[in-house]
Amino acid sequence: MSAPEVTVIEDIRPLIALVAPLIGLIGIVWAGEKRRNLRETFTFLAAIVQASAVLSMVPLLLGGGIIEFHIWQIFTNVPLLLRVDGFGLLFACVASLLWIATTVYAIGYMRGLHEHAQTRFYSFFAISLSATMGVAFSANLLTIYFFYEMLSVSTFPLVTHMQDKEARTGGRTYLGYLLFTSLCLLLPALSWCYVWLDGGTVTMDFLADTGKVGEFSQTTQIILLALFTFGFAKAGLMPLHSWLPGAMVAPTPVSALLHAVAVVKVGVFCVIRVYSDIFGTEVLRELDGEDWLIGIACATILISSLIALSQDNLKRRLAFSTIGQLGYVVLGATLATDMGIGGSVLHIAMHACGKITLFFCAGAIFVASGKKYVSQLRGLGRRMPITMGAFMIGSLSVIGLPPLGGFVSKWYIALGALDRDAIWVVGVLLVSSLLNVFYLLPVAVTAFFRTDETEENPGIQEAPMACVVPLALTALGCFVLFFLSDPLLRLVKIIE
Amino acid sequence: MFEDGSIINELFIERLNYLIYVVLLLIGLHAMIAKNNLIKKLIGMSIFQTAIILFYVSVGVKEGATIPIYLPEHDPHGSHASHSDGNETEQSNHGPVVLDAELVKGYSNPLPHVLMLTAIVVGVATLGLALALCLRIYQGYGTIEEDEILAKIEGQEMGTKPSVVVKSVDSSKPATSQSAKPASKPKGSSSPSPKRSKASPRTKAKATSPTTKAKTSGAKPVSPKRKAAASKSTTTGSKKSPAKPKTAASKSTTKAKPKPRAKPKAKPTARAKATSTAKKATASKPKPKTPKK
Amino acid sequence: MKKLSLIPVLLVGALLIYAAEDFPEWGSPSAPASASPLSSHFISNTGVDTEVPNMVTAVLADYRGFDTMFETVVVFIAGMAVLAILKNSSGPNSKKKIFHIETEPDIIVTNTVRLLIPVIQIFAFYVLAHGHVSPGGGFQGGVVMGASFIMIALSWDLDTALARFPVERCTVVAGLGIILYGGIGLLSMFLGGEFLDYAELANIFPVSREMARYHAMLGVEIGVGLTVTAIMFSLYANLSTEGRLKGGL
Amino acid sequence: MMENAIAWILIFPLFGSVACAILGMGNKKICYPIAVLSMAGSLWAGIEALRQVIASEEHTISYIFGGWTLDQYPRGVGIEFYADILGILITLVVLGVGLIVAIYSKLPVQEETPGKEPLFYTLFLLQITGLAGICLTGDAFNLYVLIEVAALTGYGLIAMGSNRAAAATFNYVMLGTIGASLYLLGVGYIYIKTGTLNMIGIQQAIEANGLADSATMQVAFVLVGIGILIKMAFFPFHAWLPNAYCNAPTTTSCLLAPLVTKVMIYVMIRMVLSVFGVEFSFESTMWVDVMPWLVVVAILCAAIMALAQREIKRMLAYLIVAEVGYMVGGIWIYNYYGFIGSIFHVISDACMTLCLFLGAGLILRKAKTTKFDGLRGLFGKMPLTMTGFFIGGFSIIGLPPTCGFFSKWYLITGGMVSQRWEYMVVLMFSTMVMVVLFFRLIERIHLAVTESGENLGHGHGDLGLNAEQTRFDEGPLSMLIPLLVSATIVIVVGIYNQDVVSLIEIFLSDYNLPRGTGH
Repeated sequence: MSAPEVTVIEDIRPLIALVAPLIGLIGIVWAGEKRRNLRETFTFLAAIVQASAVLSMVPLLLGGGIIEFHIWQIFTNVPLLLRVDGFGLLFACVASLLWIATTVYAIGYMRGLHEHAQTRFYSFFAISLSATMGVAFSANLLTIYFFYEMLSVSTFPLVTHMQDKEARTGGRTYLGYLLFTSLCLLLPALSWCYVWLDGGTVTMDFLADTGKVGEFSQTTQIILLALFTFGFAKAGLMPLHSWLPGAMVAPTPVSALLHAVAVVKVGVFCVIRVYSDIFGTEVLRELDGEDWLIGIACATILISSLIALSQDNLKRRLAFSTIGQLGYVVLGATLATDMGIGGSVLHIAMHACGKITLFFCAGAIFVASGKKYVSQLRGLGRRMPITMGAFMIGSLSVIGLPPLGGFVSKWYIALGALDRDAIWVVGVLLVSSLLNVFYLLPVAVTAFFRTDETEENPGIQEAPMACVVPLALTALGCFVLFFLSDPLLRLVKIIE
Repeated sequence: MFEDGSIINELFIERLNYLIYVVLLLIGLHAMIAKNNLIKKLIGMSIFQTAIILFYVSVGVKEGATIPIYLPEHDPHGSHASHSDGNETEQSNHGPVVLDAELVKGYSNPLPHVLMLTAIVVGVATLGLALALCLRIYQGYGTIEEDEILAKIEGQEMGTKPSVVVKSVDSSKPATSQSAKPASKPKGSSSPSPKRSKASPRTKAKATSPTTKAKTSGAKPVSPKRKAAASKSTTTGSKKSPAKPKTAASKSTTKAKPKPRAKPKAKPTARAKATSTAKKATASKPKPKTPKK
Repeated sequence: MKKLSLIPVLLVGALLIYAAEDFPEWGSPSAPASASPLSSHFISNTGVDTEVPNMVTAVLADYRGFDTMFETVVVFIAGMAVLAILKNSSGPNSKKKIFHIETEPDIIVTNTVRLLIPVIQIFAFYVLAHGHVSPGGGFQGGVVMGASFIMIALSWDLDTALARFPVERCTVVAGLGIILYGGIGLLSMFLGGEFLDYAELANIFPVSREMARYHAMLGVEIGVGLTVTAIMFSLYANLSTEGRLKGGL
Repeated sequence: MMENAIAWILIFPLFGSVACAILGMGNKKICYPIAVLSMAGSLWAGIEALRQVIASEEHTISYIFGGWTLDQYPRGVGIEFYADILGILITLVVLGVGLIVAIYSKLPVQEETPGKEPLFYTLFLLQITGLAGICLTGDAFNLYVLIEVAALTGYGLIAMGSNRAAAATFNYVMLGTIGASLYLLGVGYIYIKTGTLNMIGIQQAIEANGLADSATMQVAFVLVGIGILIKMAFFPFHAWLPNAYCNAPTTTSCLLAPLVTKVMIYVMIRMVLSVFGVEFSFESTMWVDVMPWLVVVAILCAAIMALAQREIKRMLAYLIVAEVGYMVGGIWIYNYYGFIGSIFHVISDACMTLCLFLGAGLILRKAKTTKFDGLRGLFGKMPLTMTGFFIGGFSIIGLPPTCGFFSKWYLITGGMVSQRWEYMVVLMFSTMVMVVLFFRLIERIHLAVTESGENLGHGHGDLGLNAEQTRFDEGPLSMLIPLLVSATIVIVVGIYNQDVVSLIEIFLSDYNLPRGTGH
């Protein structure tokens, strides 16, 4: 999807989007716990600035341009380069817009629960958003690697925010998986490309060097492909997925933004980058050993859905559903057809919007009633209608029913599968959608249609406004995205 | 068997020095590695360095050459030149000259001697420093046998934090040292803590008196011998030497008693062991009989 | 342990013997060490370069004067390090370990030493100053000089010796020795040469460049002698009393 | 005066030390300013020298003491200082670390060695003199003398600690003397064959006389190598290092830990490249096949031993041993990138080790212990200190953009180029070990959970982690600022690694090392 003949514009706006959270961070730390309103204002301002900077770049991109900003030279011939293309911009828009919503939500959530160390929370939140922007705007593999690591480390304090025993175990699995994969799989792969492509002169640039990997022998390409695919463990592909449920010990805003939008989506984002911009669809399609990746993706989808069925803890169920949805994205990318990749790109946005709604709802339920388990939700629908309604919408979107965003992306992925004449993949899609129905709908259903005979939850009403408004908005977003899908596709240049 | 070219001939007849220096070097090296007594290690170190010096000096050997000091006829100032033949004198009249190759053969190579002068000095410096370390170790542990030192360090390891901490603590402010010590105590048994307090001199300053007493009397027995060797008047020396332990003991608590009894019959290492065990005893129970067994 | 330690030792031995075969002919003038342009230059040109008859002294103090400066520094370091290790290390109870010797020092010993000391010290000066034309020089002279003070300590007691040469003064003297050495080098550097380029001193002293080297070497040797004297004695004083510098011998 | 910049590098600390020894007896307060000033002057001279070296056309300055210039006298008559870019870079590292530690040392020295300030600063400055001289000298025997200068001062500085330190120092003296003496013996073997002591002269002689396959030179290579390996605490010979660095006074460990081993790595590079020459070292000996495996063993053992430690300084000491393995490996995988990696790692490792030990010193001063369990909740008390400490930790792990990442990157690349998979695997392994080590620390400091797992903070860490309850209790500025400066250096060196690496590339361009790229 990276067209060579584009007008390159030098512009600092990507850097602004990158640095805005860091500047906000200074304000946050300076305001501190004493002046919490001021502190949250800073967070909010940072989010606004970032989002506006990102959005202001959309017209340029639709005008067929590409924005670049050169930060500094890492190695000989490898600059730390920011480049905004449609794909990255789409991801950046989703992340930054949802950050605003999350900020509002977090204020309600954290204050509602009287969480401790909120300053630390907001600070590292800002850092990780900056890192996310960096990944979205990276122009070559090394740049992306930098921000990828930055994200891993900066989210650790958020995951272990509760500072208790399960937080420790969660944090250990989190860092263990992410750093192990990135340091022991990704780094060798990078240095392999750096050394063996053109004698160390390759920049690993996403525009210039697409398909250079084709010089390697088939086996080498397979090995590289595997190293990259599993190296970006944030994508949560099946053998390396269990950090994500572990990370659910984090407060809900973290789970919502980071583990439904930023972190996991960064993972699949990187995977798609590698597939489409390092290997390139042609090379990937000729790669005969590449079908097993499709297999792994499908397996991930099905198995995670099955696991999700058995989860009673709401957040864990959502986590496993996230793994499954990420499977869709990777699947679309592995299909290595424009349709498939376009579908997975869309799915990043669609699923982000849907899943964050679900997480918001889960958090709102927790704030309002302190309930964590699906089995406890009987009759909550009447008491918190907005929340549960939003939950319903989000579930439908994730399941993929029109007129909700999730439908479009799945549709394109299916088209991509058909381009590859892989009918069975379509079958897998159908089955998994069915499974989605089974593990998502019951939640809303129990909430609405099951009256709790034992009147065990008196006086529960809606969560605070700051919680409800964002989730209503995101639920709305699921509708809007369905109708925005065409401009989005045009943005990522799948269809002209 | 001593025909030319055979290795025996090579090594024993022509290059004896090269063999001897290797042997010396191995002796020294083995002493440094294997000996248990620190002083013996140092002796090994000296042998080791001497071997290397011997090697360098052997390199400087040159057949038919004299020491690298100009003979009178080559003396730059020509002071002795007048006594030699005219050719030399006229050379010496207009100052020193560059010696030609033949004359160069007559002097041996000065460089190795210079290098070895440096090496000797370095060796002396190292030796002096190492001896100071031995004294310090003896003050700290009451022995210079490596295994005993290690044993004592093990004893301190359990239940105490590194002695650097102790030092920094009570050199900064004694108040915190009081607070810091109990924090470390409960981990280990009660016995290591007084020994630990012996470990760092600055703790000793604040530590409980029995340990210090025990330590001084532990080092005490050296005194009479040294003084006997020092001043010929052994009568007064030996008369005073038993007196001093008594004063120390009288000032000390009952725990310091065993030492004077353990002193007279023990050889150095045995004495060190006796004192160490005695200290354990004093720490655990004030029963004076233990050092005997 | 002993058995194990034999293994590396014997390995090293085998290595060295193996090499000893390959050494050049014993003492042959054509061996690289003796025939190299370096040694032949030292032998042939020392007179021309420095006018010092004793090549060892010339190489020591001038050709490789930089080495010798750090050699002196090593001696200085030894003194300082021993002080640092032993200074008030024995704690407050150290006074219990001082032995007061009631009896007078033996009269024969002391009187003999009284006679000997001046001779020894004069001889030390001779060794130092005559190092240019005969074996000798700063280190040797300094050691002899230091020995004279140690002799005082042995025959009377340490306090007597320290009364004549306190350890603080030892440090000062040793430092002055190094300052003298380095100062000569610094001076010759300020006069336009490299560090320790004594020849430049001819610009301010009425001598030829060679004689400038000649005399500068003497100054350098004096510096070495000062340092060695002081450090030798302070080493003895510290080691013999475990750093208490009181009592004992 | 400027043409003598190289000499000034040594003159400043040398005279400064003597001044400390003499003037310090009158007034102990004066030593600290003297030390800082002479370090600053020396650093200034070093920067000046670097400028000259870069300006000179063949990027080297040959400075011969005593005026025995090459135009009139044969090479090696006088002692030569041979400052090429590598040497001057490492010298700058030494001087920079020395300056930072000198500033840092004010309070620790007063508290830990009361009454000994003059002696401490005397030895301190002489240590710097020796190390800087090692980096600059071009004479094999002068190198020995300077190594001994550095070693003896090191003994003295370490032994100023507890009795434990004295015992540890004794082992250090033993091993150090063996190492130095073996080096001296090796130099003697070289001299007996080449008849010169000047490094360049030696290499010329080796090439001219075809000494590559002479048994004496081979043995000399082994002896010199073993001597250096002992001095740099390469794994089988590392026994002296942990105890010495753990029991030494804070300032001492801050000074020695970053410098001594790294400078010895430099000596090995110098020997391999400049003295014996690439052909001799790598073509005509079998060590190029053996050493990488020794390195693998070394890194493995050191990393595992580091895992076993429960005390910061000791853990760091074993990390140093592992890092030494990295750098030696970078040399012996024998290619261009490996050399860039190990040279750059010498620089970056000095920076990050300094950062870590400065942090450890501050922790020790506050928490009164460096045991892991004593550190709970320190982040809330001293956030700046901990930030600096962790920046050093991330650099050891090798997370971008700290300098540790880049050096590790070049090392991995080197292993990739010469296809030393075992080296790469072991690098990965030790990287993971370091991840474990440092995030275990971060947990201790960040979480409210004890090792046994019972929950102190009840999920709402009342361990000074809340800003409501936080009383910031940072260390004194004279110690905090050096730490932060060094942390900044760690990042800045990482960000501007390209400039450093380009300098290193200029240096390496004189030697034909295999680049081994392509397919």
